[in-house]
Amino acid sequence: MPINKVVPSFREAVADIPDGATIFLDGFGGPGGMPHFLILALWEHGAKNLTIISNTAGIAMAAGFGMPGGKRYIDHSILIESGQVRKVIASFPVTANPSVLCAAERAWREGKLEIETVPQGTLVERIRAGGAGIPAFYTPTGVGTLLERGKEKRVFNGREYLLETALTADFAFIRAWKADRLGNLVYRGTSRNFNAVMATAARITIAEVDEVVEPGGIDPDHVHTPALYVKRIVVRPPDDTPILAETYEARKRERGRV
Amino acid sequence: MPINKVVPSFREAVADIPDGATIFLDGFGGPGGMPHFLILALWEHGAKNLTIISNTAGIAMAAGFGMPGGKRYIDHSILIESGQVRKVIASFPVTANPSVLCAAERAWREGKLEIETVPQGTLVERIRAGGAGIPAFYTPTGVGTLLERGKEKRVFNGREYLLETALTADFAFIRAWKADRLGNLVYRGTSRNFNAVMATAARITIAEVDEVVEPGGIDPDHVHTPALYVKRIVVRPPDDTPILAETYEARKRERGRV
Amino acid sequence: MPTKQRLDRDGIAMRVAKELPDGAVVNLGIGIPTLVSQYVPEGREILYHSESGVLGCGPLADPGEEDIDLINAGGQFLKKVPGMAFFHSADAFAIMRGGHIDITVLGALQVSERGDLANWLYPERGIGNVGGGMDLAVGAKRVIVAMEHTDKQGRPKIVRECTYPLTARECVSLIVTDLAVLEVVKGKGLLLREIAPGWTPQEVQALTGAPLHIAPDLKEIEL
Amino acid sequence: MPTKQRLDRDGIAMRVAKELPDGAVVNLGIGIPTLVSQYVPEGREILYHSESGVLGCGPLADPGEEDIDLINAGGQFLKKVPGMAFFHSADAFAIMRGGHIDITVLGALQVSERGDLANWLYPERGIGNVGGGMDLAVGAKRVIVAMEHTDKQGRPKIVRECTYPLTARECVSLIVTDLAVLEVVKGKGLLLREIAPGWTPQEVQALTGAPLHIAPDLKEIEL
Repeated sequence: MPINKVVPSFREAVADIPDGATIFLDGFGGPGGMPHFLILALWEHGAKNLTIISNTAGIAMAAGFGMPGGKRYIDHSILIESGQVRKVIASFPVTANPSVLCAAERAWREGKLEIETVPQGTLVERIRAGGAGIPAFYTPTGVGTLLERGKEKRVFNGREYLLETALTADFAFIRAWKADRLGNLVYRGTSRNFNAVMATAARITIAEVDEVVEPGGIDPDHVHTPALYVKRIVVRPPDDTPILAETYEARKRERGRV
Repeated sequence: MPINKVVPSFREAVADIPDGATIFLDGFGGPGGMPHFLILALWEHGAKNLTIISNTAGIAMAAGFGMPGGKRYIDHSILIESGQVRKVIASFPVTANPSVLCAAERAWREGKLEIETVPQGTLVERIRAGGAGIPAFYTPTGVGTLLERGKEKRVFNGREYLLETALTADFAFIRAWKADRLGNLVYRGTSRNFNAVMATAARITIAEVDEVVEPGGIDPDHVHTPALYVKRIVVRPPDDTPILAETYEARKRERGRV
Repeated sequence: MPTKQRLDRDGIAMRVAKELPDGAVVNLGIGIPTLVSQYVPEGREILYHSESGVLGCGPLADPGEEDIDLINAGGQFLKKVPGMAFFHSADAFAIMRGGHIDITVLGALQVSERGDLANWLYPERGIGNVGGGMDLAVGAKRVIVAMEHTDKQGRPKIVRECTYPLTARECVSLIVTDLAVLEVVKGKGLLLREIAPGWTPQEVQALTGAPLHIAPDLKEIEL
Repeated sequence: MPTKQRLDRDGIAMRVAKELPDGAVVNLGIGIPTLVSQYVPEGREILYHSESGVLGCGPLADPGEEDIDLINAGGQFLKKVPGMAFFHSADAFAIMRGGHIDITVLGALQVSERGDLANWLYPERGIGNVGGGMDLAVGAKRVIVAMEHTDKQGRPKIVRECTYPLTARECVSLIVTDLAVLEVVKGKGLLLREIAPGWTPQEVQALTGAPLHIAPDLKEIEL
């Protein structure tokens, strides 16, 4: 049977996510790499007690990071607001401006959310290690700082390093540009960032894409994520109304969900 | 001043390689990824006491690996034959057929060459670590085999792993398809293999390419090796006569070099 | 009773081909394993991975069409087919070590009753090509060995303890030979599941260096 | 004697720009560092790296031309320029941690006389964005700090020991402020090399929390 990983709806793509799942989620910050429709589907699905591993804890919605004039998109803040998230592992958990609180900082202040702060390079390397079968590695990053607490320190060639362990997840929510039905992915520009790494380290990687092309429609020299890493593909609708922050606010009121 | 890394000749590209240097050299096996002209230039340059780190110890010339009918190209065997190499670190040090001896196996049997055999995945991961500032990592590969000798063993989540350390080199000889003057590189097909990794872990990376294009001539989404890794670029001549095995044999006789 | 026969190399490959489910990610080693792909039934789509840095390998290139930038791990030339993806070697091995290969089919010098695999070094040569075999053996979700049941001198290649240097310990789950299909059962040993036409379990046991448990539903190998 | 003046943010950036040699690989942090690129003299070609996964960043995009798939680490939109390269975050940070950035320019809350850098956490907030600063601080060949000499309350930001949580130890080699250019000399402390117009070393010392050595060739800052 021809391989065809395209799933007809975002709802179906996330239907089997259980309470307590760990989820990789890109979003370097701005909307380019953010799997908005998957996030919205997970909000509607309602799975609870989630652990989210992401570069940020959802700051774009609060701070407008990387968003061109006017439009505001949802991000993982909506999962935190709805109380679905137990813990976030992130590099940028809060906004740059202490007076602008994102949902994560609010929940953290109220004791409702655990946040683990990890240097960005260490975070992404731990994810790469998770995908590459490397259980642990040493890094110079963080030595002599608060973040070395509880970590093994070791000297190689006269320099100190910390031992860091691999991160994996049950699901990865990926935002890509094009896919073929086999699962090969290409990203656009700086939206590749965490997406291409997270795709390698989850049990089930779900890609939200702009377009599905025929096999051969992506030059094999240009593939960023080889097909084997991707289990499900869902195509974004051309209309982005559902993921606009205003739509979310309206729906939230409608459903009485906070 | 506009950055321009193109060097006019292979001779100049290798002129500063000192005796005792460590050199990364691709060649997954066949001629596609092999920097033939750089190898030939190093043979003519004559630097001695070299350490070569490569997937093979030079088996294509002896065994014809990955070569289409008729043509035979040189490989790093010529540096071993000429006695320039002290040590090879490789994954495939010998040919598949014990009765076909490559230069490395001959030299090793005569006690003239040290060979360190490393599993292929560990070899390339050690090189990646060298380029990525990771001094050491743990891997399951090699546990319970001869190759675990002398290596630290450690258990993570109930499974045993070996500690492996990073590899770096003084020079990397890279074979790419296209470059721009800034040093951005693209490879073709399976010839990317070790090249794209070795390019990241040497003090001086020298790329042997088919073509130099203007900046912008390579789509930024398609770059395989970003410019910062490349120090020198040399263009292969359209005529491959100099790198044919027969030409080398003739030159060798001419110069009385073995 | 049918005539006693040993499967030939293609026969072994045919039997292994039945183990590859639709949609699987598969890496085929050099030798008999390479033959497997041509016996996968039409219409079953498999994603073949090669250490040379490619996923989605198709058939071998036709003579005259060889491209030096499109080879498999054995140095054979591949046809360019739609849906391929190329990557560098660190990524190629991250795929293997990271557990993303569903099945690998490897040749062997010896396999032990616990599934230890030896396939890289002839001690008498003193040096060998470790290649990517160790990474495959520890990384693939399922390791199938495809080999002759006995070596050129007629000695068993399936043994209690490997005497050749190991590639990895306790990694093999299925052994397909010219005489039998054997499952390695964790903590129990070897289970004889299928047998070549005309052979008895006793005859196969005599050519095997480790004790065999006979499956209650022992069958003749069908190709 | 010239009127006493402090450099403004652009002035600090202008002075830092002189530190970037032709052909250098440079990563500019958020804040004053971001301003540096516009003051690099015409004709000097620099390869700018950003943690967002791009090398060869050019100027910011014009209004109306913003592309959400082309941002820098601060979330600003970049113009597409010839010779760029995109890569994923593991590669972006391998570049940093691997020692491939020649110079990084970072802002700071405090810098110690040994070059310890604190720039990520206000303890009173209790939580902060560590981001890529630690990777840059340990990985770049040369770390330049660009900041105001004193904080909003007028307290020295250059100190004997940082009281803010550290980003990395002994990593800073040059500090450019609105008052001075200071070199961190290994094992010796801070060397005052340049001073803002109209200021005396004693006045700068009074606003600095660590003892200054005065360079024999102390100069006025030139932009």
